[in-house]
Amino acid sequence: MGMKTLYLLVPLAPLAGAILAGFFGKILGRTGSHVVTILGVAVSFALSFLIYQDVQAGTVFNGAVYTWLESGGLKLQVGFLIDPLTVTMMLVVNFVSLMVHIYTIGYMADDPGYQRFFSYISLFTFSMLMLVMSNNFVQLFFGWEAVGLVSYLLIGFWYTRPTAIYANLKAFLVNRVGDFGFLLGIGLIAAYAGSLDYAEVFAKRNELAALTETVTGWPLLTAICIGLFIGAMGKSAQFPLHVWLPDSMEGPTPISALIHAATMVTAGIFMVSRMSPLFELSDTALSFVIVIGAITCLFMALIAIVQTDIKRVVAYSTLSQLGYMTMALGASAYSVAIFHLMTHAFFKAVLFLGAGSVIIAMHHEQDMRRMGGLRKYMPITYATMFIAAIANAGLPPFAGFFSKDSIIEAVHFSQVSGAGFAYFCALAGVFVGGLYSFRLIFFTFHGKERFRETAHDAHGHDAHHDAHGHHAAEPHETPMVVTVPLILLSIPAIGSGWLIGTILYGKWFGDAIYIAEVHKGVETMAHEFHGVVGMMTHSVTTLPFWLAISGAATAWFLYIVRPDLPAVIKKKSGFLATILEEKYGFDRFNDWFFAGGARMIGRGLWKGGDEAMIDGVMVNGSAGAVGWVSGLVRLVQTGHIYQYAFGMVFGVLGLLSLMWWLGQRGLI
Amino acid sequence: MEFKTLLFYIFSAVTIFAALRVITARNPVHAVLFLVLAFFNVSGLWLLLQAEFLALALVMVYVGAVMVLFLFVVMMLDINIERVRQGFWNNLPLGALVGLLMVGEMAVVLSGRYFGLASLPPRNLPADYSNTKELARVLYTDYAYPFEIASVILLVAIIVAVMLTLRRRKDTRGMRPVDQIAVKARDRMRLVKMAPEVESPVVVAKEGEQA
Amino acid sequence: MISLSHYLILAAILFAIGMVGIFLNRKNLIVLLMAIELMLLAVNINFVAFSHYLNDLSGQLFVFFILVVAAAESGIGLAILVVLFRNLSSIDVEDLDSLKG
Amino acid sequence: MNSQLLSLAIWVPILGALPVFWIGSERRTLVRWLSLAVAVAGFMVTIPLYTGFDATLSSMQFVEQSPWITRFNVQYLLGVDGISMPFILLNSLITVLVVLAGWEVIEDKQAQYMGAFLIMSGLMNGIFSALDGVLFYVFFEASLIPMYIIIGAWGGPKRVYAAFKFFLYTLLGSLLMLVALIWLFLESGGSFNILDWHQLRLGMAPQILIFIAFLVSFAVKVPMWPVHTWLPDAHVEAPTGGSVVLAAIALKLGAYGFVRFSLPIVPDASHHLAPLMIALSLIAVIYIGFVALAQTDMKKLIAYSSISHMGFVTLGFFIFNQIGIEGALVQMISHGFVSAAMFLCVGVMYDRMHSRQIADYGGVVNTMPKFAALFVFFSMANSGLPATSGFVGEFMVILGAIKFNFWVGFAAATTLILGAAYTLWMVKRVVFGAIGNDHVAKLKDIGGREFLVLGLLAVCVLAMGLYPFPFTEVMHASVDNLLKHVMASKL
Amino acid sequence: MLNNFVMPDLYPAAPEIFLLLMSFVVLFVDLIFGATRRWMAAMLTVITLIGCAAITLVTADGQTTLTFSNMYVDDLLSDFLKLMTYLAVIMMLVYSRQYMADRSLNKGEFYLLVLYATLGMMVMISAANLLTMYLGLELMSLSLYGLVAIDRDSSRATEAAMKYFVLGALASGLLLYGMSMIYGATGSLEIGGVAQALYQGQAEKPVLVFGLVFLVAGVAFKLGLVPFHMWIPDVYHGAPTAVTMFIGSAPKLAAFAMALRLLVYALFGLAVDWQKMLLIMAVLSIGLGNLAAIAQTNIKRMLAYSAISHMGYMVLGLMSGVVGGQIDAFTAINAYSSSLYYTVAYVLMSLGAFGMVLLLSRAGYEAENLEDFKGLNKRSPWFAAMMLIIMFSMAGIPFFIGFFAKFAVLLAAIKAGYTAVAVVAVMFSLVGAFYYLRVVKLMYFDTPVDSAPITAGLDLRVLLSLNGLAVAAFGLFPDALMVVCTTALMRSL
Repeated sequence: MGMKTLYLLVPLAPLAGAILAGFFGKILGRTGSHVVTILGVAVSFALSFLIYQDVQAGTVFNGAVYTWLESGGLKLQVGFLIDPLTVTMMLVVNFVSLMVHIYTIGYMADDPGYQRFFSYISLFTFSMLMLVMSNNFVQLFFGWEAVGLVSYLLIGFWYTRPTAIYANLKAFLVNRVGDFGFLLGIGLIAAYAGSLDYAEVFAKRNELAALTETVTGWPLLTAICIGLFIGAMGKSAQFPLHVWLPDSMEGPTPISALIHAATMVTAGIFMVSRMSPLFELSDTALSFVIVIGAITCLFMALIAIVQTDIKRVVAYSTLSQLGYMTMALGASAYSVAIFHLMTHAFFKAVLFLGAGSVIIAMHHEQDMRRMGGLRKYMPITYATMFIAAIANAGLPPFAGFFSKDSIIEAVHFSQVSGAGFAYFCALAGVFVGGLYSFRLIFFTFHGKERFRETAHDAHGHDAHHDAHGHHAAEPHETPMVVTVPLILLSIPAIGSGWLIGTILYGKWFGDAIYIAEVHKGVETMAHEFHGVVGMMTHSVTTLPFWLAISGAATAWFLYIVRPDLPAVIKKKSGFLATILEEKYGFDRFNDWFFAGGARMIGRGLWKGGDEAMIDGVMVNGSAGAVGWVSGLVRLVQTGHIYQYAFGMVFGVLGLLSLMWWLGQRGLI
Repeated sequence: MEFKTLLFYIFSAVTIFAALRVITARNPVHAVLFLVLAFFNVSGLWLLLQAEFLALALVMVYVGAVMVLFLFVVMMLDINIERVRQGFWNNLPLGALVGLLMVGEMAVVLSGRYFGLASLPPRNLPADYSNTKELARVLYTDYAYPFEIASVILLVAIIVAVMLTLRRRKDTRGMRPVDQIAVKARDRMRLVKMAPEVESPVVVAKEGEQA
Repeated sequence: MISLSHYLILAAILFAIGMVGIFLNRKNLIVLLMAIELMLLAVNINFVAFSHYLNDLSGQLFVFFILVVAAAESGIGLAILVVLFRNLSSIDVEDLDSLKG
Repeated sequence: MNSQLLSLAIWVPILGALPVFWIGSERRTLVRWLSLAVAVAGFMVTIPLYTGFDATLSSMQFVEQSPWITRFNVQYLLGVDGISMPFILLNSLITVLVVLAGWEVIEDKQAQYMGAFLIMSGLMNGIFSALDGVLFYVFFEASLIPMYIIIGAWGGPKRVYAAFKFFLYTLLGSLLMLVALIWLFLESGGSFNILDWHQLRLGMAPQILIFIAFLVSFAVKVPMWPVHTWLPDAHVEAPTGGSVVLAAIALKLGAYGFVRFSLPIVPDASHHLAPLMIALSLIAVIYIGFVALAQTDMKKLIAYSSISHMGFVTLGFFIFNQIGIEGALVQMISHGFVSAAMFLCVGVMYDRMHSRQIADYGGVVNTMPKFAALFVFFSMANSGLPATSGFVGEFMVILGAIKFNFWVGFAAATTLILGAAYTLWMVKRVVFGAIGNDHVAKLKDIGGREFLVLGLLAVCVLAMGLYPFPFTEVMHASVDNLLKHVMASKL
Repeated sequence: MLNNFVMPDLYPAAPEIFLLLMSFVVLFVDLIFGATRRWMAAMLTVITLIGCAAITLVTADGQTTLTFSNMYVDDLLSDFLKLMTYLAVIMMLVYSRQYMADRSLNKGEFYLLVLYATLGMMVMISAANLLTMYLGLELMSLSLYGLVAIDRDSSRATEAAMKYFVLGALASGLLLYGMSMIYGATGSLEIGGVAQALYQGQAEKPVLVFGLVFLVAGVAFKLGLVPFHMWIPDVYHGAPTAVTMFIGSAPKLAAFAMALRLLVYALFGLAVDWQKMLLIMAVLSIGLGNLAAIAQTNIKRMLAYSAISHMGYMVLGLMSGVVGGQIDAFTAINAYSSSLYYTVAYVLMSLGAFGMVLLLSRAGYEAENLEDFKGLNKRSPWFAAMMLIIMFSMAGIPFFIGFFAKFAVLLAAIKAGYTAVAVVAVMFSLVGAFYYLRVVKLMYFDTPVDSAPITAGLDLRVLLSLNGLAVAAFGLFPDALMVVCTTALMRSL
C-alpha cells in the first residue's frame, strides 16, 4: 500500500462511515451506525499518525489524484499536499473528531436522529480533511464549503426548533459573504497566476506581487490576500462576520465542540497560514488581518462577560480566541497561530463538551443563572472544565498560556501598521479572558444551587426538551462516554503547550510556512526562548500574566464574594451593558439592514420592476394598446355601404394623390 | 363655334345636369327619369363620335329595357319618400369636396397635355362605311369568345333573378294530376290500433306522488 | 374644335358624380344602382371616345359588352334589392347595418 | 461519417408520439408504458452520440445532409459538435424523467400529455442538431406549439394567460430572427448553411442589426432581463413536466443560439455590444436574485432562480474566454439537471398538497424525510455548492469573469450570497421547522417512482460536480474553434 | 368579307367548353329530377369539375398557346391555377353538401352558379385581353352575388349580398375606368399589346399611371386589400358558411391571376409605380386585418379579417418583383412564385378553416361563434388536432404550410430591399398569432359548452382530415409545391 493510497484513505474512511450511517442507518441500527463511523474516524486517525511519522522523516508529498477539470489553460486537479502543517491539522481534526464521536454516543443517546448525526459528523470529518489536505484552491474551496454545509445541517439538526433553523440559515449566509471574498481572491489568482495549484502559485508570488489589478488598479497581491482573508473572516467568524457563531450554538453540543470551536472555525487560520507565502508579501493585507483579529479578540471577549447561556459564553470565548489567532497571523507568526489553534482545539473542546455535560446533567438547561454549585455533583466535569478555563485564560502551565503568550509576544514584535492597536487589544483581551473564563466556572459550579428554583423566568428558550419538567431531579455526573473524552481531551489541554519548543522553534513546520525576511517577530522570539520552564518563570514578570490573574480575581470577587454586585454594576453601567447585551447591535442591524433590506429591494424590484413596469406597462400595456387599437379599427367597419364606398373612393383618391406627388418629386 | 362643338356642349351640359339630378332627386322615379335623360344625351354624344350602333343600342337596350326595369322596381317597392332625403345635405360638403378633388385630379391628367391623339385629324370614313356592320363582323369572329361569355353572363342573370324572386304563392290551389292518379287506397284511410283510453286513477295518483 | 380631352373630362365628371352618388346617398338603395349606371356610362364614353380617336373598333366592342354586363348586373342588383326589401321591408341604406364591426 | 443517429434522435420520439395519441387516454397503462418505451428508445439512440464522439475534432460530427427545399437551397442538414452534443443527451434523458414524473399525476388526457412531451423532445433535439438556418428556425418555432398546449391544457388557474404570454413573447423574438436569417441567406449568396455564415464577411452596421435581431430572439428564450417576465408565469402555471422541460431544455435554446449564431456570425458586433450583454446578464444575476428573494410561490422562486442562473450563461459567453464559455456550457447542462430536479421536487409537493405557496408548508422534513434530504441536496446544488454540478459552471464563469474584468466577476460572485439566500430561505420555510399544519402532517413520503426520478438526477448532479472533466473534455475543440471565429474580425 | 375567318383553335379552351356544356346538363337534370334527386346535380357538378381537371391535365403541354384572336391564353400557369381552382371548388362542394342540404339550400341553382363562377374564374385565369378579363370577372362576381343571396329569406345574407353587389359594381366601375385609360394610352386591349406599347415607350406615362391607379383599385378590391377590403368581413359573415368558404377560397386564385395578368403581364413597364401602391396597401392590410381580427367573436368574421391580412402578405411577393427599377427575370420569378405559393397555401388553409365551421354546424345550428369551438378537444381530439394544424399554419408557425408561404414572401420582400416592411409584417403576424392561438385555446383549454355529438358525414370528415394533413404534409415537404409554382411561372412569363 503506497503512501498515496494512505492519503486517500484518510478522508475516505470517514466518508465511508458517513455514507453507511447516512444511507443505511436504518439497517445498521444505532449501534451499527456509531460503530462504523467511529471506526472510520479511528482508521483515519491512525493513518494520520502513520503519515505524521512519515512526514517527520522528511517526506513532503504534493501530487494529484485526478484531473477535475481542464479549461482555458487552467488545469484543476484534486490532489494532496502532505506536509507538517497538513499533518498537524490532520491529527488535530481526527483526534478531536474521534473524541466527539465517542462523546456523542452518550450525548445523543435519546435523540431520534442518532444515525443521521453520526453520518453528519463523519461527513464533516471527511470535508475538513479534504480542506486541510488539499494542494490547490479548488479543493480547498470544496472542503471550505462542504464543512459549511455540514455545519449548516448540524446547526439545524433539531430542525423543528425555529431558532435552530434560523441560526443555520444565518450561519450559511454569513459564511457565504466570506466565501464571496474568498472566491474573488481565488479568481484573481487564477486570472493572474494561471493556476490554482498552491505550489505553482507560490512559485509565481514575486511576479504577482509586482502586478496591479488591471481594472481596479489595486496592488494585486494585497487584493488577493484580502479576498482570501475575507473568506477566513467568514469561516473563522472574525468581526464583522462573527455574528453566526454565537447563534450556531443551537446545534447539539458535540457539534459546537467539534465544528464551532476546534476545527471548522479554525479553517480560516489554517488557510491563511497555508497562504503565508502570499500574505508575507503584502503588509497591507497583514495590517488588515491584525486589526480585524484585534477587534474580534477584545470586543467579542467583552460580550462573553454578560452572556448567561453557558454555551454562548464559550462561543464568545471562541470568537475571542480566534481573534488571537488572527492577530498572530497578522503578525506573521503563523506557526504561533497554528499552535494556538491546536491548544485551543483541545481546551475549547473540553469547555464545550464540559458545557454539554452540564447541559445533560441539567436536562438541557443552558442558562447559567439556573445552575451554580454543580461542583460536587459532577466532579469530573468540573475538574476538566476548570483545567480548560485556566488554559483559556492563558495561565501557566496550561496549554493556552504558551500559545497565547506567544501570540501577544509576536504582536508586540510586529511592525505592520495596526500592530500597536492589536497589542493593546491583546492585553486587554487577556484580562477579559480571565474574567469570563472564571465567571463561567464560578457561576456554574460554585455558589448557590440555583437549579432548584422552578420559576420560569424569561430566559427566552423555547428549545426545551420534554425533560424540562424534571428540574427537581438532582444533577449527577454524566456517563463514561461523556467523561472519558473530557478526560482524554483535557490531557492535551494541559500538556500540549509544552510542545511549544518543538512546534514553534523546532522546525516543526519545515517549509510549509514562509516568513519574509523583514518580519522578524518569530525569529526574535526564537532567540529569546529558553525552554518551557524559562518561559513560565519569565511570564510571572510580564503584564499578560497579571492581567489574566486580575481577571480571574475579579471574577472570583464578583461571583463568589459579592454575587450581588454584577446586578448593581449592570444597573449602573446601563448603556454600556445594553451595548454588550445587544452584542453591539450587529444582529439587529443585520436583520434590519441586510435581511430586511434585501427582502425590501426584492419586493420593490418584483412589484415595481417586474410586475408594474415590465409586465404592467410593457407587456400587458402593449397588449392592451393593441386591443384598444383593435377596438378602434372595428369602429371603422360601421356596416354602412356609403362608408365602405367612401373608403374605396378615398383610397383611390389617396393613391392618385400619392402617385401625383411622387410624380411631382420625380420619384417615379 | 362649329355646330358639332355646340352640340357637344349642349349634350354635355344636359348630361351633367341630369347626372347631378340623378343623385340628388328626392323622388326615385325622378331619378330614373333623369338617368334616362342622361342616357339620351350620351347617345347623342356617341353619334358625334360616329359610334352609331352603340348610340342606338344605348337607347334601345338601356332606356328601353333596363330603365324600364328600374322604374318597375321603384314603383313596385313602396318607398317612403319622406325619409329618403333626410341627412343628404349634411353629407354633401364632404362628398362634394371629394368629388371635386377627384374631378380636379382627373382633369389635370386628362386635360390634353398628354394626348398626342387629340391632334389627329378626324377619320375620313368611306361612304359605304357601316359602323354596325363593322362591329358585327368582328363580334361574331374575333370576339366570339367574349360573346359566348357575355351570353353566359346573361344566363347567370336569369338564373339569379329567378332564383331570388320566383316564389310559389302560398295561397295558390294548384293540383298535380300525376299525384291524383298515383294515389292509393291506403293513402286515403289508415286504420290505427289504439289501446283503450281508460286509465287507472291509482296509477295517475302514483305518478303524481312521484312527481 | 372638340378634342379627346373634352370627352374624357366629361366622362371624368360623370364618373365622379357616380362615385359621389354612391357614398352620398344614405337612404335609397335604388339610387346606388343608378349611380353605378352613371359610372359605367362614363366609362363607356371613354371607350367610345378613345375608339374614335384611335381609329380602333375594339373600344366600341368593349362598350358593347359593358352594356350587356350592365344589363345583367342591373337585373341581379334589382333582384337582390327585391329580396332585401322583402326581408327588411326597407331599402334604406342606413338600415343595412346588421353586419358590422 | 454518415450515420442516421441524429435523425433517429429527432424522429423516434416524434413518430413514437403518434401511436401514443392513437391509443388514446382511455388505456392509461398502455399509454404510460408505451410513452416510457418511446422515451427510453429516444434516449438510447442518443447514447452512441457520446460514445462515438471524437473529442479531438472541432468540426461537426454525425453529419446528415440532404436537400429539403431546393427552391431556397434549404437543406436537411444535421450535425453536432462538442457544444451541442451534450444537450441532445440531456434532453433525451430529461424526457424519460418527465414521462416518469407524469406517470400517475396526470389524470386528464394522459395520451396527449405524453405525446406532447415526446414531440417536444424530438423538436428540441432537432434544434440542437440543425445546421441549416431554416431547419433550426423551424424546429425552434415548432417547439412552441406543444409547450403552449402543455401549459394551457394541464396548467394552473392562470394557465391561459401564461400560455399566451409564453407563446407570444417567444414568437416575438423568433420573428425578428427569421428576418435576420433571410437577410443572411441573401447576403451569403443563397446559403442557409450556418457554417457558411460563420465564414461570411459582414460590415459593422449589418452585424449590429443582425446581432440585435438574434438578441431579441434568444434573449426572450434565455430569458434575459427585461424580457424575462413570461418565464415565472409559464413556470408557475405549467404542469410539473412542463416546467421541467422549460427550465431544463427550453431555456438552453436561447443560450445555444448565442453560441451557434450570434458569436460566430457577427463577432465584431458581439464584441461591440458585449458590455450591453454583460450588463444585462449581471442584472439578471443580481436584480433577479433579489426578486427571487421576495417570492412567496415556490415555483416562481425557482423560476426566478433559473433566470438568475441563465444570467451566468450569457455572461460566460460574452466574456470571450475559454473558461467563460465552457463554464457557461457546463452551467447550462448543470442547470438542466438542477432546475429539473427542483421543479420535480415542487411537483412532488404540489401533487400532495395542491399548493405551491411557501406559506402553506413548513416542517415537511418531519413527514417526508427522504424527500426532504433530496430537496435540500438539490437546493444546495442550486445555490452552487461545490461537489454539485451547480458549482462547476458558476465557478468557471466567475473565474472567467474576473479574468475579463474584476468588477464583472465581483458582481457575478454576488450570486454566492443571493443564490444561497433565496434558495435556503425557501428550504427553511418549507422543509424545516415544526409541522406547519394538518395537511403537512398527512403528507406521505415519496414512493419508488419519484425516488427513482429524483435519485437519478441527484446522481447526475453529484457526478458532474465531482468529475466534470468528461463534460468539458468534449467541448474543448469546439469551443476553441468557436473562439477562433469570435476573435477573428470580419470587418 | 367573312372568307378570311379562321375557326379558332378550341383545343386549349377545352376545359371551359366542357364545363359550359356540362352546366347545361346540370341545368336540365336539375329541371327534371331536381325536386326528388338533389344529389344528382351535386354529383354531376363534381364530375364536371373532375372532368375539367382531367382535360386540363391532358391538354397541359407546358407551351404558351394563344387562341380566340389572342383573347385566351393557355400556359402552364393557367393550367396550374385552374387545377387548384377545381380542387378548391370540389372540396367546397364536398364540405358543404350536408350543410346546404340541412338548410334546403342545395337547389340546382347553387350548383349552377358554382359552376358559372368557376367558369368565370377560369376565364380570368386564361384572360389575354382586358375584355375577357372583365367578362370573366363579371361572370364570377355575378354568380357570387347570387350565391351570397341564395338563402333569400335570411336578412343577413341578403344584406351581405347587397353590400357585395354595390361595392363590387363600384369596384368593377373603377377597374373599367382604369382599363379605358390603359386602352386610350396604349391603343390596345390585348395584354400582350399593352405590354408591347409600354415597352416601346409609345404611351404617355401620366395617363398610364392615372389608369393604373384605378386598375389597381379594382384588383385590390378582388384581393381584399385595405382600403378596398370593407366588403370582406360583412360578406363572409352574412353569407351562408358554404358560400363564404367558396368566396374565401377559389376566387383568391382568380384574383391572383388577375393581378398577375394585369399588373405583371400587361403593365410590367409600370412595375415601379404599382409596387409602391401595393406596398402601402399590403402594409395597411396586414396591420388592419390582424388588428381587427383580434376583436372578433364570430369565427367567420375573424377569418375574414385574417383573409385581409393574408392577402397583404401575399402582395409582399407581388410588389417585390422589380428591384430598383432593374428588371431581373430571376428575381421577378422568385417574387411572383412566392406570391403564387402563398395564395395556394392560403386557399388550402382557408378551406380547412371553414370546413371546421361546417363540421360543427348542424341542422338549425350555425357553429360560427368562437365559443362553439370550446372544448373541441374533448368532443373530438382528431378534429381539434386538425384545427390546431390549420390555425398554427395560418399563424405562420412551422412545420405547416403557412410558415413556408410567409417565409417565401418575406424572402422576396427582403431581397427587394423591403427589410423594414418585412419587419413590420412579422410584427403584425405576432398580433395575428394571438387570435389564432385563441381558437386553439378554446379547443384545448376550455370545457365544452356544447356536448352534442358531431353529426357531419363521412365525406366531410375524411376530406377535412385530408385537408388538415395536407397542410401539415406540405409543411414537412414544402419543396414540391414550391417547385411547381416556380416552374409554372417560369414557363409562363
